[in-house]
Amino acid sequence: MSQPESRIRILTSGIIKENPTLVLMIGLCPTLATTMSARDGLGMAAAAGFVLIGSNLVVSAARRLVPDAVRIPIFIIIISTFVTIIDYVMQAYQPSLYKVLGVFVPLIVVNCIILGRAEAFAYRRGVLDSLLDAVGKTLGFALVLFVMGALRELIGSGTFFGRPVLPSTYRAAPMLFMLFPPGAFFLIGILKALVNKSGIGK
Amino acid sequence: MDWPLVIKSVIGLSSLGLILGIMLLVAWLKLTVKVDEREQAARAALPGVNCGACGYPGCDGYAAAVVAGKAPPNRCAPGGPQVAARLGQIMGQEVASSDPQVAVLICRGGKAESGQRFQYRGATDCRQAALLLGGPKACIYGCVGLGHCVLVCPFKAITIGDNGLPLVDPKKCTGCGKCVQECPKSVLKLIPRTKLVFLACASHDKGKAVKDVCKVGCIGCGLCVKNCPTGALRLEANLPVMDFGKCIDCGICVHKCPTKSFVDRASGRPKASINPRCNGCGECIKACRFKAIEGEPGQQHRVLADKCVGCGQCVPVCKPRAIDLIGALGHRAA
Amino acid sequence: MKESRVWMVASLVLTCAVAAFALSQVYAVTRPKIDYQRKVKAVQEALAAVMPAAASFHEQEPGEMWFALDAQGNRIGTVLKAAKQGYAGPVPVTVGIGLDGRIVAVRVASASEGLKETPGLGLKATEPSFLSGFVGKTAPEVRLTRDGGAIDAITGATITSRAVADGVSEAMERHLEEPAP
Amino acid sequence: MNPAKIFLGAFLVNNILLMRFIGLCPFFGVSSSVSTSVGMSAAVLFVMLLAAWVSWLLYHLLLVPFGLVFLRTAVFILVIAALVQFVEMFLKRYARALYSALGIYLPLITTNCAILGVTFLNIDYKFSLLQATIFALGTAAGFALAIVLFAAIRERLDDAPITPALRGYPIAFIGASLVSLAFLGFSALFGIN
Repeated sequence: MSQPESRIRILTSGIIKENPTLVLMIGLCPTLATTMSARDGLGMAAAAGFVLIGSNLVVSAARRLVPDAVRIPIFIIIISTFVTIIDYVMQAYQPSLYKVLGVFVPLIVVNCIILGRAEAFAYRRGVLDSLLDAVGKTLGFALVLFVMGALRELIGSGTFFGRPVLPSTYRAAPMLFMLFPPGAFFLIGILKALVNKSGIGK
Repeated sequence: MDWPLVIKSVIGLSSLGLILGIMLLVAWLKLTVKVDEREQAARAALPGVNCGACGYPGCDGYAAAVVAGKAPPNRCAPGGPQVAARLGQIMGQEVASSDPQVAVLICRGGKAESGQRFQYRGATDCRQAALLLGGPKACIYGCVGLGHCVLVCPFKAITIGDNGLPLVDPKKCTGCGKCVQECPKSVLKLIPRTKLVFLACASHDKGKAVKDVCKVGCIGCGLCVKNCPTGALRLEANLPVMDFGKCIDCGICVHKCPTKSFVDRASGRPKASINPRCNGCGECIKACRFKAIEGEPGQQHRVLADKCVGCGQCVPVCKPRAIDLIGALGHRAA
Repeated sequence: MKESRVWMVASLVLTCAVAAFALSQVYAVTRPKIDYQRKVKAVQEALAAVMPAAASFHEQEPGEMWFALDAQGNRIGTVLKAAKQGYAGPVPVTVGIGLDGRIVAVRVASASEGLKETPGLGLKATEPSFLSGFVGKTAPEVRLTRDGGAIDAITGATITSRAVADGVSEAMERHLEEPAP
Repeated sequence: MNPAKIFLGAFLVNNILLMRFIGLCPFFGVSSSVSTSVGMSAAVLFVMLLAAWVSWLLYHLLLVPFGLVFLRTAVFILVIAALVQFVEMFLKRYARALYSALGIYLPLITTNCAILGVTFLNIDYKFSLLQATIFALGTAAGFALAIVLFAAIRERLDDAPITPALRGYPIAFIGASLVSLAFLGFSALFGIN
């Protein structure tokens, strides 16, 4: 193992250096699909974050008990439990957000970040480290989702968190391209190019 | 507490878990096929997410590729740097036993030294260019310089210098060998990291044929072979081949080579100096190939700093051990 | 112990049990709220079906009458519910009436919502071909043609058609009793 | 919803990769060469059909009658993982040739969002078993079309002179954006949304 990173570095690395979406390039499905607006993006990040933090904690806490041969199914069960919890809690208390995120909330269970971090990090590290890693990755994930959501909402409908920002002349005929799938692909391509240019994650 | 619901739910999922557990147990017992333990170690290091982001079919595929040396250790996306480090360690252990490697360019014919046979306008990729009559470069053995190695290097360790030749940054290069594999001209080679001196020319032509196409090409004169104190060099198809085991990096060949085809990666070479213990026996004068020592027999000898290349051949022959090498060795981009 | 075969299967079953227990609790807690929301959504959809232009509905009489409001909140019509005895059971009707007193649209509860009329006959009352006959009509015209009104009944299902027409006219009468805003 | 509309809807209009964004992880990983993409698509088709049937039966015959609908996520992903493991073992022993062609992609599929996505959509759209099968076929075909089409583009991108910052993923994303733009046109074509 590389020299044990200090605790703060585990947390901060998740945000920029090892940003799950733009640097490690995983967890793309929700990033593109649920970022029609900043609110939805953050909602998705919160849901995924809850599952990631929860599963990282449980996996790390139980890592000595889990036999190696069946560790993947056990991780899957733990993760799907947290996913179902957020799924039903959101259906009950945040129906409007749930309607927007739709099938992507249960799809968090196959989100590569969560299973990946559980296996690569939580299963091998202590509880506190895993928590920090999860929080770091969630913040990183939330950052990208917020940026994507805000940009797409701003360009696609001229509003920010629902409140109009751009002049109404623009809002009358905004660039709807951004709200459609091609816009999402295009935007994340640009963001990745910026990340490459800036040399993060070298 | 809605007991019937709880019981139904617990029984339902647990029975599924049981069936799955038994199935996995059967699979685990029946399928323990012996796999090269390095691949098992690599596979254990991988997160097992099988997300395919590395471009290989799942973690097993990627582990096999890494162990077979076909894949660099840092392509696992979910695992991030931790897994890359661990894979590097696993692979590194293999390589470390044979000394960590670094890639170097065995060609010094840049734009200044070697011309072009024709104007090449096409995809800026060495492989494409190499297909066209061996590439636009005057010397068909030499590096085309269109940066395919830059593209494939997973660690971004190679950049094209202003002389049109790739520069390998030893700090970033992990010796994964991707560039060596991909270079159509095979003018990139892996040498042990600690090796300082190597021949930077791949041309099998002789004398005039080389001179016509490149100012710094090796003409196969064999001077280096004659001057090598440890006999580490031998001529094969007009090119001196170096036996890394014997070579002591003294650097004599670098200075003896008439066409400067050797590269000395040391940024600085020490200088010999003779202290008063010298009894003037003159052995060092005979040993020195560069006539950098002068002095009367029986008198204390002196080293001519400008001539001395710091090869250190005089040190062992001096019985009173009166000669020291002063100054440090250093590395610079090959 | 960690690698023993028994524990391999046992750990899986144990995790499933714990997960199942946790999920059943979460489900028990959140189910009432979800059912409530589903009901509210169903009602909203029914109302919207007869008053597409409305942005929201203000419940005047619970389960009986709603005021249809546009985005700015001012009233654009009313929606009423009524049910008359049909051939095989009650025929629940939802009527959307504009401010001008004319019918905007009529909707009859579908079979899945408990309508018991005979399929192929009475059930045809739920189809737009029959219901569109009500659109634009005022209170006096809401009678079957044979009863002196302007609604042509479904051949072979006069009882159901009359039930629908009566339901609509009852709703319109109640609408007239209400003081106009 | 008649069968043709379901198939075209899944195949072109709401292409699972380019319009619904489901299953993107392997999409960018495996699509570097056409041959791997074809292998992957065959494996996806094979498993997606099986998963659709198994999940539909499980849901309607076990979960709904017993009122355990909330176990949907856990059961589906476990069943798919077990299914893939079982299929891999079965192929390894009885159909060596088939295994070498698509077997290696099987582990890749357990965590593929597309498979799980189809099982959930079959339930959310309240499809019958036949409709679910058609939807799975359409989606698998859409997956294959998108990934093979994209692999061809990416192979050409490898040798094109691209500015360093855009090389690799960014140009792949922008390429995907253009392909997805083309797919956007289909929705008007068939009038399905």
